[in-house]
Amino acid sequence: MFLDQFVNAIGTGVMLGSIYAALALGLAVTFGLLHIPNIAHPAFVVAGAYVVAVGNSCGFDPLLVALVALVPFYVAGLGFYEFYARLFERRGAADTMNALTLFFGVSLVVETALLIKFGTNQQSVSVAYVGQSLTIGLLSLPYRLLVPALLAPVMILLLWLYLRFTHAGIAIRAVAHDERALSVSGIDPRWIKRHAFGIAAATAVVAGAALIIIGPVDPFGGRLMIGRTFAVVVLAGMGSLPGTIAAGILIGVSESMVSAFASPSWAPAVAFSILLATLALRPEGLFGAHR
Amino acid sequence: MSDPILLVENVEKSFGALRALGPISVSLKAGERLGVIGPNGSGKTTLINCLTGTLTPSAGEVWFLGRKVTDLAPHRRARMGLARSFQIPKPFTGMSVLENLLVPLDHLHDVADPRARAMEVLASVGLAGRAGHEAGGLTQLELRKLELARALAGRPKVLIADEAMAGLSDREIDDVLAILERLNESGVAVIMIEHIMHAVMRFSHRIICLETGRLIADGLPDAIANDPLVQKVYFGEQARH
Amino acid sequence: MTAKTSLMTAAPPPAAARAPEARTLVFCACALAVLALGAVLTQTIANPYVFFAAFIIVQQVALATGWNVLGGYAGYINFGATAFYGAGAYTGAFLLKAYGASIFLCLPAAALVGGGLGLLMGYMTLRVQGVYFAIATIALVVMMHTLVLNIDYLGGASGLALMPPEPPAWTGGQVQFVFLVMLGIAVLAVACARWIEISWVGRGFRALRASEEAAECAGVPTFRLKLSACAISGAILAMTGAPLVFYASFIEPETVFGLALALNAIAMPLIGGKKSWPGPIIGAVLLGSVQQAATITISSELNILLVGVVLIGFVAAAPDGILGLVDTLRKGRQ
Amino acid sequence: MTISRRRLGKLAAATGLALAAPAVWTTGRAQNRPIRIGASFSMTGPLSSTKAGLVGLQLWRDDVNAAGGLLGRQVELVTYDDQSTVAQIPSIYSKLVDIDKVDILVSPYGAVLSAPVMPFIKQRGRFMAGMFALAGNDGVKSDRYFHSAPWGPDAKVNWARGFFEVGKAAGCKRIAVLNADVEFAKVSAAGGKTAAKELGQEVVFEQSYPPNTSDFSAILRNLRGATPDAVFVCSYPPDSSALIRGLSEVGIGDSVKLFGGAMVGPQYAATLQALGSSLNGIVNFNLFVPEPTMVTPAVTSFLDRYTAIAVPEKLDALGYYIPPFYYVAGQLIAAAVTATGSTESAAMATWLHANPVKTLVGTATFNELGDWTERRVLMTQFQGIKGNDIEQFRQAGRQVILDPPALKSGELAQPFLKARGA
Repeated sequence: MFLDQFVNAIGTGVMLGSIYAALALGLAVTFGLLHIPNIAHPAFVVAGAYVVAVGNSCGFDPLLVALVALVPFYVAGLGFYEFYARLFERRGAADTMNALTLFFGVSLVVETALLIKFGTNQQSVSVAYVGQSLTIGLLSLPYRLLVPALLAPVMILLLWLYLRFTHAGIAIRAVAHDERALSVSGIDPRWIKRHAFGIAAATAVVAGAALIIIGPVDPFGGRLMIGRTFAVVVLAGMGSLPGTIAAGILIGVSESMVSAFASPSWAPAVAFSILLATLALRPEGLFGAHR
Repeated sequence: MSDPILLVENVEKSFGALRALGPISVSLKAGERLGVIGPNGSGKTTLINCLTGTLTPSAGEVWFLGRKVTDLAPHRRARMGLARSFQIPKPFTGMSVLENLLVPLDHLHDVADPRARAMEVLASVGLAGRAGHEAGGLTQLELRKLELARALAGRPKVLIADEAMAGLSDREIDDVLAILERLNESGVAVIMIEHIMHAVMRFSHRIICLETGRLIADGLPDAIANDPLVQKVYFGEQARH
Repeated sequence: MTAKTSLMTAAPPPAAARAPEARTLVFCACALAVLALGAVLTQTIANPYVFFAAFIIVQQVALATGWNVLGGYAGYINFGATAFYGAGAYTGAFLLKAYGASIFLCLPAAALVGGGLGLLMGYMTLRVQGVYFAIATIALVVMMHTLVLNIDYLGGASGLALMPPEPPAWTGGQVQFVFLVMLGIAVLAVACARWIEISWVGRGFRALRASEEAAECAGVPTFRLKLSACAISGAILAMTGAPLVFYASFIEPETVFGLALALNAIAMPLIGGKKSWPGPIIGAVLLGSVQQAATITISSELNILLVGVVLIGFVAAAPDGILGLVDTLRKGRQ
Repeated sequence: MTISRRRLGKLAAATGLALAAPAVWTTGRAQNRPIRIGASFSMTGPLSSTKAGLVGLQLWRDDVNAAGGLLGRQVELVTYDDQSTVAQIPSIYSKLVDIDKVDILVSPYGAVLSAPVMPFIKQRGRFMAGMFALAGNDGVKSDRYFHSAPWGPDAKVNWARGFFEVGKAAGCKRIAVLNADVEFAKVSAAGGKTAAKELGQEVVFEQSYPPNTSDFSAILRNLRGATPDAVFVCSYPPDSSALIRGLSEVGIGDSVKLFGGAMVGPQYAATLQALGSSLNGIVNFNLFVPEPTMVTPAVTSFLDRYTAIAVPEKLDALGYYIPPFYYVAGQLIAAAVTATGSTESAAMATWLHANPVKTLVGTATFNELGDWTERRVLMTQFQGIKGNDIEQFRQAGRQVILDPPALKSGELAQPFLKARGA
């Protein structure tokens, strides 16, 4: 009994954690690399989930829809960054407070727009594998969690390879390190940042697919995720992509352990306690460099 | 002469695996004019930050007025009489020039009439006419002067002037140098970090030169100017630019 | 409301400034006049709705002002105003349930709890960049919410219905009494904000907002100053929450930790102007009445959308709010 | 300012006269002025899905007005958005009473939002129709408060008693209780435990969990270890879905014969549609289902008209749960006003305490606390659901009524695993 519970708590925790990492990935780029505190990212994820739901209601597989929607989300991200940059970066150093307020307003607009378009009903997708589990000995892994959980490592690996081995990717990391270095080498940092922001926005639709495969989504579902996604990014260490998945899993496993062996009532506080503890004790995160 | 008022003993500062400063030992006597030179990245700013308390040294000790201040917060050192100006002026925008000077005076209890004192300092640097002006709207020279005035408002014992003349014309440099000289004559020790060689040579009693975080020379201006090591790392590089 | 004094309170040029003491006298007189007016109204207006509605608006003024001490003066955005408000509200509810305590006991207790919570938050997060503080405040709301859900004595998710003690007879009724108390809190909050603004404390805040490093090197104890901003703001927000249970005879976590309050706490100072004390008041009164009008004339979803758009609009076009706009216009004309 | 403009607008709409002083109108000839019904709705915020109720109330108003109004006067609704928050409620109800001078009040949705109004109506002696507030009057005990929902007397303990009655008949002895940390679920769970004990059943497992929990595998595994015969679930829409999904994934064990009871969610079209066939076998409460024992031409016509409005407005497409009971609230008011010939609170209350009222969903009689004297909460079992088509839920035989006996329309399919078609 105990062993069964323990093994499955770990299994569920790892899957949930991997999904948290997928949700936080866009933020790891915008906040971790570009230092833009985009608290609207979870709202983008919910918007992505809605797009996937609409595509699914026309009979397409959620992942396929997400793949196709990558492009419009990337473009929307470009546009949004342009708006942001015109507002703030031209004025010199972006005032964090104003930027946060802007993103707060944007998430409100996105949520309400969804509400007006789709009503308060929850949206969901229907896929064949929901409701079934993969059983390995004691361990039983619901496909509902397993499929989205497999997305995160794939996304993170792809992005990591991109950042490491392509010119644009290396430029993004250079911007993260020092913006001036880049303008010296003749690349427009603004173009690179816009591009990175577009990528971050594009991850939102894949994360949205993950979110809606797990369960129904409503317009305000993103709000619950803000703290958790930031917890993942901060715990990982700013901009560390492999750290993102480790941090996600750490949080996921902690939550599911608390659920299984303490009380589920306290589970929501787990991510936030980890976040606060990280900020107080090790603000550079687990895998981040001392800054 | 007298005991040093500011003393740096075997101070080191590392960022991760990178050692940016030291170990280094420097001392400053009351009323002295000390020039600090060295190429970019030689550790000058790190040294200043360790003096003011913005950075805590990884090892070593800092003494000020006979007190160990290694772990003391910057504002406490400032109140003890350690003032600095910034390389890139950092005016308190959103308030008047006068108010900029009131900020340090707010935290000193031995100033009877802060406004009078502030006006007096402003007059001494030639900014009296700008007292009511928004600090953000000043010219480059005025910003430099404000920077100095703010540092001087609380009658410091030591002033650290971090490239107070960068980007100024020759006439403006003379202007700033005059202020610093008058100040020094009133008994304030001055540490001048400067790239403008003729200014620092003219002003300083003594000059130290840093290179990759280490002290490579310490002596009279003439001696420093002719020091082959200094010429190699510093003037050589300057010449190439 | 009390916005009789000039809008140009921040950084007056010394030549143009009237003696600060005289201005303070005028302010105190106005504050007392507002309180007296409130007391007179409770005696002369029979319709209780006026006080039900006025309570909400005055509460918003206190909320906006409390938020602005940290958000406007110190420049630290707090998404978790409701965590402090809720802490205060539940402190009030706890004392009322446990000891039948009077509201006058609940207020200082709530202030203490809110101030302590602010100190704790500040101590944990203010050493790192401001954005972490903002994120941590989101976390704080969830933690407070979870905490309340798990405390059975406070009713958990079911909420807590409590009958407040009889109000003093001269006030004319519970709602009139609670309104007066809230008016007192708002006046106190505004007075506190104004004192901060015109004193060395406000100067220190403005200095550290312009450059934390320079402020520190000019002798400003920046960390301690930020901590006290957290504590003062937390105390005001918590005090604003304390009368809720006396007003509604009921309290439940979804309301006190809900989005609406947190949203308004940010929007009001932003709209009015964050830099000086009349800003939050203007924002609170304006947003309060616009929202009231909007709920009647347009659909409620559009109403929220409107707040979002207004937020974006102000951040984009007038980051210093209406007062900032007025100042710019004035300067332009000069 | 906004108030007078609002009145003006209403007047213009009602009479076609754009220029008339509001004061003249409020104090004008009482006989011709409309009867005003005041209510607050959660148009925004977490409870906004309940706003479908407004359509129910509007349909009632239209029907009454089409039939010549009440006492020869037209009926007019005055509603505000409470944003799902308690903080707005006192001011809204004071506004309805003191400014809008409404004649009759309808409560906000649910016990939480109603709680702040209760002392108010008691103090002012106002009549109020209660909307879905489980045991909403048990604290204040107003004699002028009437539930439109048929929770029955002593609702905290008994409203879901049907679940345990069905369980007793099926031989369930060991009960597990699962609840979300929200008001309705918490109260229901506490009541369920009491009801189970009264029926000689043993509570062998209980667990609460935070709202919006998306993964129930740990909870279900712990639950399975307790080998219950029946699982009484008090959940809210998001977690109802997650839980039912978890049921398929983790399994529940062979011991369980009965699962469900107080799950909010599988009453709404969106949730039903999303869950589809995975609902099969679950026994859960409802207040109306289109079974032959309940359907009348009146209710069919109501639902048809509701659907025509709701679907384009993106409200709940079925409308079985909330909208009919807003219509019922209107019917209670209409009956009392017509019978007493007045809109006077005391008279209306006295009459309603003494007389049964025929409503859309059956005949209502009230006890001294305004509860329906007879519990008429349905326990239904989902049977034969295929795929995710919403239209099948409009058919009889999909949600079979097991309890109360008077409305019973089918038999419990068991054991649970077989009923699920697994």
